[in-house]
Amino acid sequence: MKDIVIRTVCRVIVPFVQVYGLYVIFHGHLSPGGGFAGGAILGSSMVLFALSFHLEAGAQKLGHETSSYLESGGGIWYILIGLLGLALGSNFLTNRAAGLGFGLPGQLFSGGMIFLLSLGIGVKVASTMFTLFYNLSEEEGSGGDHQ
Amino acid sequence: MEIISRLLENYYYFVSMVLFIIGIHTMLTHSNLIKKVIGMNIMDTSIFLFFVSIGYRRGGMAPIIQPGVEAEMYVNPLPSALILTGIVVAVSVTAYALSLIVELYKQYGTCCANEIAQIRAREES
Amino acid sequence: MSLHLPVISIALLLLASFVMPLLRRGARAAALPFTLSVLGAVFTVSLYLIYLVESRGAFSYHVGGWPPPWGVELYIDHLAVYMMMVLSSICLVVMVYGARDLYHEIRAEVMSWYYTLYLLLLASMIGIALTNDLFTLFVFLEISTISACGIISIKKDRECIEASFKYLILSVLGSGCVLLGVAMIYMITGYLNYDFVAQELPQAIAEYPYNILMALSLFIVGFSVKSALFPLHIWLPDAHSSAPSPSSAVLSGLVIKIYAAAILRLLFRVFPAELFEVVPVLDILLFLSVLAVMAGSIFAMVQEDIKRMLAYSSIAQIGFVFMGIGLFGNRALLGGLVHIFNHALMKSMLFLAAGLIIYAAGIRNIRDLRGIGVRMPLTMGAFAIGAFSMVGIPGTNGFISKWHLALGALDLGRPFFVAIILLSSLLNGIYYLPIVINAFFGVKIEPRSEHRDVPGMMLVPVLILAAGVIFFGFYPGPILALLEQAIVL
Amino acid sequence: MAASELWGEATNIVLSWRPVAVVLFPMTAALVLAVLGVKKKRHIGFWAAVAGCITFLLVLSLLPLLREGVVEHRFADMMGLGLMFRVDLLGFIFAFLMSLAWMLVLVYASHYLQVEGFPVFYFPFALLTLGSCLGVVLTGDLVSLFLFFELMTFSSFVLVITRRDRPAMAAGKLYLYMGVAGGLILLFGIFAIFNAAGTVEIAPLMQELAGVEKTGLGIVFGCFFIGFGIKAGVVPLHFWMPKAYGAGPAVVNALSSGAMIKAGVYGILRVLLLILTPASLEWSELYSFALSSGYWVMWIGLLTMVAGALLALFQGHIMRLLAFSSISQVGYMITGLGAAAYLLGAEEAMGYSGAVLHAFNHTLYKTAFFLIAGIIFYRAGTLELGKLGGLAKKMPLLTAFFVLAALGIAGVPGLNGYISKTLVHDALLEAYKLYGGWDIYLAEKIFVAGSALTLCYYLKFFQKAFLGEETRARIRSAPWLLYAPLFVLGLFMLVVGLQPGFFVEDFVLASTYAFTFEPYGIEHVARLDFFSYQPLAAALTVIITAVAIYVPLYRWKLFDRELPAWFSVESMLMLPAARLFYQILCRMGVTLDHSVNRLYFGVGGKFLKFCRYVGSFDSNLDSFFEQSSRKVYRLMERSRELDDALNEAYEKTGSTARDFADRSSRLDGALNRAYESTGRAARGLADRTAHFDKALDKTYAATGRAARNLAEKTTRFDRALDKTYESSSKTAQKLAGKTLRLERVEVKEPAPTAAPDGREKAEAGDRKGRRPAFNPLEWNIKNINFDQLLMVLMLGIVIFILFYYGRALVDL
Repeated sequence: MKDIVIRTVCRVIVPFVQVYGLYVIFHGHLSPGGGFAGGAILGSSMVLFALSFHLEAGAQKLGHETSSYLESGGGIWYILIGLLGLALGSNFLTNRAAGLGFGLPGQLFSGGMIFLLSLGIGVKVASTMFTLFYNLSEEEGSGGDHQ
Repeated sequence: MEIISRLLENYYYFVSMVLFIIGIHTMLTHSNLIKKVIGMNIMDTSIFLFFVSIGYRRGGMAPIIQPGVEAEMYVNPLPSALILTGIVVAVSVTAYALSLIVELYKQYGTCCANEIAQIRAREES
Repeated sequence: MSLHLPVISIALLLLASFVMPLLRRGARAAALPFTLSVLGAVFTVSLYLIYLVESRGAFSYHVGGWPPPWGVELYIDHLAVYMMMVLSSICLVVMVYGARDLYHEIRAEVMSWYYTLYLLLLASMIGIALTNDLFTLFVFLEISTISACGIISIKKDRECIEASFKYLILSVLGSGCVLLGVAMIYMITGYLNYDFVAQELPQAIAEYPYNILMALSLFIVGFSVKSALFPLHIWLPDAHSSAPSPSSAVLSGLVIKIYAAAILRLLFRVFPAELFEVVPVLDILLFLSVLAVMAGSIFAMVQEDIKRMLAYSSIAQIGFVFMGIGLFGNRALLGGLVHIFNHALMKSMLFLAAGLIIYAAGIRNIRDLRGIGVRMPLTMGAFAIGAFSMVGIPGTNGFISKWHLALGALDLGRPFFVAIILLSSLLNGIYYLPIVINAFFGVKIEPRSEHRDVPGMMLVPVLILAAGVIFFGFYPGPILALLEQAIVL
Repeated sequence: MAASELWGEATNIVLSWRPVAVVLFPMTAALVLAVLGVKKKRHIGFWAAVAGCITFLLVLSLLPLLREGVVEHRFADMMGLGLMFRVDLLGFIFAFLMSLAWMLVLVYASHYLQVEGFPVFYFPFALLTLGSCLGVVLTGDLVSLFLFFELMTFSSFVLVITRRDRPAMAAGKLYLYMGVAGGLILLFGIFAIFNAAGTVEIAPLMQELAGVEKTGLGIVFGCFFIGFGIKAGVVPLHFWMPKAYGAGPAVVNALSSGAMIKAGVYGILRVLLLILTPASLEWSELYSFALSSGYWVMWIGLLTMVAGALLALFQGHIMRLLAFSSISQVGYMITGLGAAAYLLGAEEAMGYSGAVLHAFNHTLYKTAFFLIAGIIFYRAGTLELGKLGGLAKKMPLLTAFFVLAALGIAGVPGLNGYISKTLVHDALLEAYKLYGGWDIYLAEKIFVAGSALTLCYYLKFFQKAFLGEETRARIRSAPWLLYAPLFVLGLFMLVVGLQPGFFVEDFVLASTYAFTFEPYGIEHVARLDFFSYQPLAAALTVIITAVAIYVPLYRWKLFDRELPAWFSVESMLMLPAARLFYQILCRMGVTLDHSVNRLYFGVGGKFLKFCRYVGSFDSNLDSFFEQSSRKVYRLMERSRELDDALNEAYEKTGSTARDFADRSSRLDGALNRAYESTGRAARGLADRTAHFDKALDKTYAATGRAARNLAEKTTRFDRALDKTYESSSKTAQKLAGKTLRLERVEVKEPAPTAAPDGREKAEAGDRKGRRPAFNPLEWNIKNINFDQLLMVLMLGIVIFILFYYGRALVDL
């Protein structure tokens, strides 16, 4: 799209959208939202960027390889954190019972690992959305997406 | 009369069932594959709607712990949380189905199930 | 630590499946050994879990440390470890085969994705077997659906794409039904955990009879479309015949059966037993299974493509599993459940053998198989064993499951089903035996294409499975002992 | 008991590996030969013969163990139920005759098979079949028996198709399907027994079966009888035998006829006389069941005997003649067994020992016959009786053996057949003595007639092949080893015929310890004198009857007539039944699919018709609107005309009025001056009139415009309606066209062959008139649209059923 208005507006909007997405991810345990919603916002900001400028420009910002790395990395991150509970001598994905620190309710670091989990999910969802978008738009659906 | 009043009371169930049927009907009758996927989404959405409406409490608050608020005041968070997962699943299924459709379109040059069937029948005979 | 093993194995599989796409060109050679070692580890874990459950009984595992009504619970009982053992063993053997076979069926770039999907499929199936929670069941159901479709459509020809699209649409419809059923159950009881739901349901019957029935019927239809019970089997022949051979083996051997096991759990652990005295759910399943057994055999009789024939035969065989469920006697259930394992062994072996034939000789048509037994004696020998097992010749494991099913039917005073079982055996004989006969004794026809050598890495899994068919035909004792405890639901 | 001091007690169980070794050795040998023998074709025959001899010796080695008691070996957890070997004297007798036949045939085959071009598969599979046959007779429970029985079916199938030509393959397929079907029917019986009795051990189970009602028992017994009867060749189930024998070489047929059909007889014997016979001889409901089943079995045996003999009489091919002869001989054994069960408690030992001894004898001479036929084929190259002749001169030794065997089978005193036939005959006489009645009397006469017919067809054989003109076929010499087995067999025949006491008492009667026979009946048989007046007279009667039948048949050359093709059980009963079975199965699927298709197309057709209706309705409406609008238009036109006319008229009136006014104003001007006020008033009036006139004018114009507007609107509405209908009719037409096209596309596709996909609709073309085209490949509904419909249908049905029953749930 070569419309100058759209480009300018997007250039302004995208950072705010991304910050909002990160906010939603980080505040998943404090307010409505969380990893998936925030990740979706984050991912759609990138999609918006790619749409308004150029597909290649978008790919330059976040390469396919990087994107799929992030995608796998998000999943691995999640499971590793889950295993952390085991390592601490409790059950899989255990949070409070494993003795992780909890802050005051309402503060950012008040949910133990939930914050980290949301981050992993957010990264995964965002990169998945981005990958999907590219797969479909470049007509190279590898069909290998998953939650 | 009683039925109607009950229906009105539980209109969200009713609506979600109607949506469900619309979704299935779309999946069923449309030959266009993309419309099938749309129908699938409508169907899924109806179920999500149903699920979420189960947990809704009239005048309830978002289930975030705040000091001084009774537990009854909150909306049941579980269905919403579950449905979030459901949405993720639905999204990925949709994406997957779309990528398959793209592939099919590349192979057959059409998105119409009937035409694909005809092309195949012609090829095989 | 050992109590964490079930969840560790799922986590391990998921972890491995996420690691796979990270492997770049240099490390790609490591993908196969890595996958195999993970599968081997899970198989070992499943054997250990059998020992554990045998020695200390069923136990449950609370993910996240939350007790049941709030948290996700895994329930590891005899049925679960049995299913886990079946799944992991067959997956391991099939993967050994697939390591070589896949390279000629799919492109090398997507191989790592194949591993991802394969591991994900196994993880989700184990999840279905272990979970004690309706919603987790749904999530794993969807993951398994997508990854099962994925290992079909990864081979990018039009049949595969079309078949997997069809499979996807139908099974999404099925899981939609399941989800709606879950929603209804949740609406009535307010719980998702099996045990709590089972506690609540008997009281709820009087209040919400129709909702429960609705949920029940949604479950039945949803699961039976996924496990290809007779009138809903339409997706199966396309999907299983066009997929790459290892995928076919796993799909036909395991995937359709895990749903049968899931609905078995739902029917007997969640829904109150008095429901079945009033509502003929089991009779419906029984009726459908009889239709499945007959129709599958009849349809298989007229196929020309060997994999398609095997796929139709799967429809008949899943009928046996459901017959076991529908008869609902101890012994019949035992027969149905042991058929899960037996059929997994023999059908995956048959699919692999068919894949081997396609690989080596490029033949798919049954008529062209004449004289192939002389060229590939071991493969066709294994195929012959599988065929005998399908017919139910004593000494093969197919006989064991038919024996128990038939006796179960007689226990309940329903000799009609014995007749059906035997009739289907005869029909199996009619379409399996000519293949074997023609392969070994038929007049040879000149091979059209170049004959490739059969690599040992592909032959060995087939032979292992064939040996398993014979071994468990003679010594079904351990499996039966395990299952006898499993059916005390 | 006569021989109780010779053999161990039935209760004394000896544990030994030896029966397992007996069964496993030939199988292992078969495996070794199969692996090693592919390369060294020459020696495979020799080693196979060696393996056969060793097996025979192994079987003989069971004898000392049997002197102590019953030999047993159990594998406890094999196959979930346990595998059990159990050898009693009866099993030993059958094992002995089988291994004997095998040994001789293998020795023979090692030299014979060069005429057949040494089929590699023969030797390993012959040994495998030997192992499974021995397994059948040496096992102690029904499941193991079934295991070996099925194994025997499969391995002997390979023997049947040794020649691998078209008739052999066809016969083999028939044999295999019959075998599998029989096996499954047998399995049903085993299921039923296990369900009722809780065990599958071969032991008297009648007491455990007491709860089963009589029809149930009848079904169980029927299952066993059919299952074993197929192998044994009992008459309505015999038809695979002539085909298989006609297509196989002599060495295979000798095995099948000499030994394998005995496995079937053995099974019937065990089931009839052991499992389904009460352990004690008290009169009871069960007792009467055994009696009545024995009665029917006896009649089936007689039918088999006579039908086999009659059919053998009209065969022109040696192998087929011998096949029918085997069927006929099985009839003797079955008759004997039936009589034994029928005479339960009294003289059953007579029938029993007759049957067992006859099985043994039949092995001796039928093996000999097939080996003789093999030598004939070896030397003369043909087996058609019409092409043979005068062999007696060329091969005197062979002729001598043939005469020996023929006399044996015909029951001439002094040879073995006489003994067993006398026993069976006596059993029938005893039955007549005990029960009386015309049917038993008739049975005895039929028995005599059957024996006479046996003699007849061997006379025919002899005359055609050995006497008469010499054959033109080339005669080549045969190695002496081909004759060696015949010596052994002839020796056995003579010994049994001349020293019946040894075999009858020490083996056959001794083997009754496994059964619930009364001692005095056994004593009675033991004391029987075979060379007294009565049996000799009976034998003479048989011979005289035979001559009486043979001479006229020979005179009128009736032997050369072949029986018409339709005159056989196969074409009259079995083929239609099989076809019916297949048709029912396939038709079921076709009907289902067709009905679905018809639904699909029916809905389409209905929809098409509906669209047509809508279209015609639409066009009617169209024309109606068109006409009405035209009328309205005309009406409007008219009104406009009227309006115009009126306008004109008013205009005219107006102008006249103005004229008048002018004039009057002029007059007024003139008058004005005179009458100013009058004039002004007059002008005012005139003005008013003009006003009024204009107003009128305006009104009329407005009315006209409004009318025109209305008309225009109507036209527009009309046109819009028109368009709507047109578009709707176009859509309808398109829909109809689509449906049609769909239909046409499907119809256009050629129906037959090739892949199944997207094809189901092709049948739409056939759906009228003719019966549905029988192409089962088309039975796969493949429309992606259609699948979900099925799913929803299913959901609906399930919901409906559940809700229907759910009403009861509310009351719960």
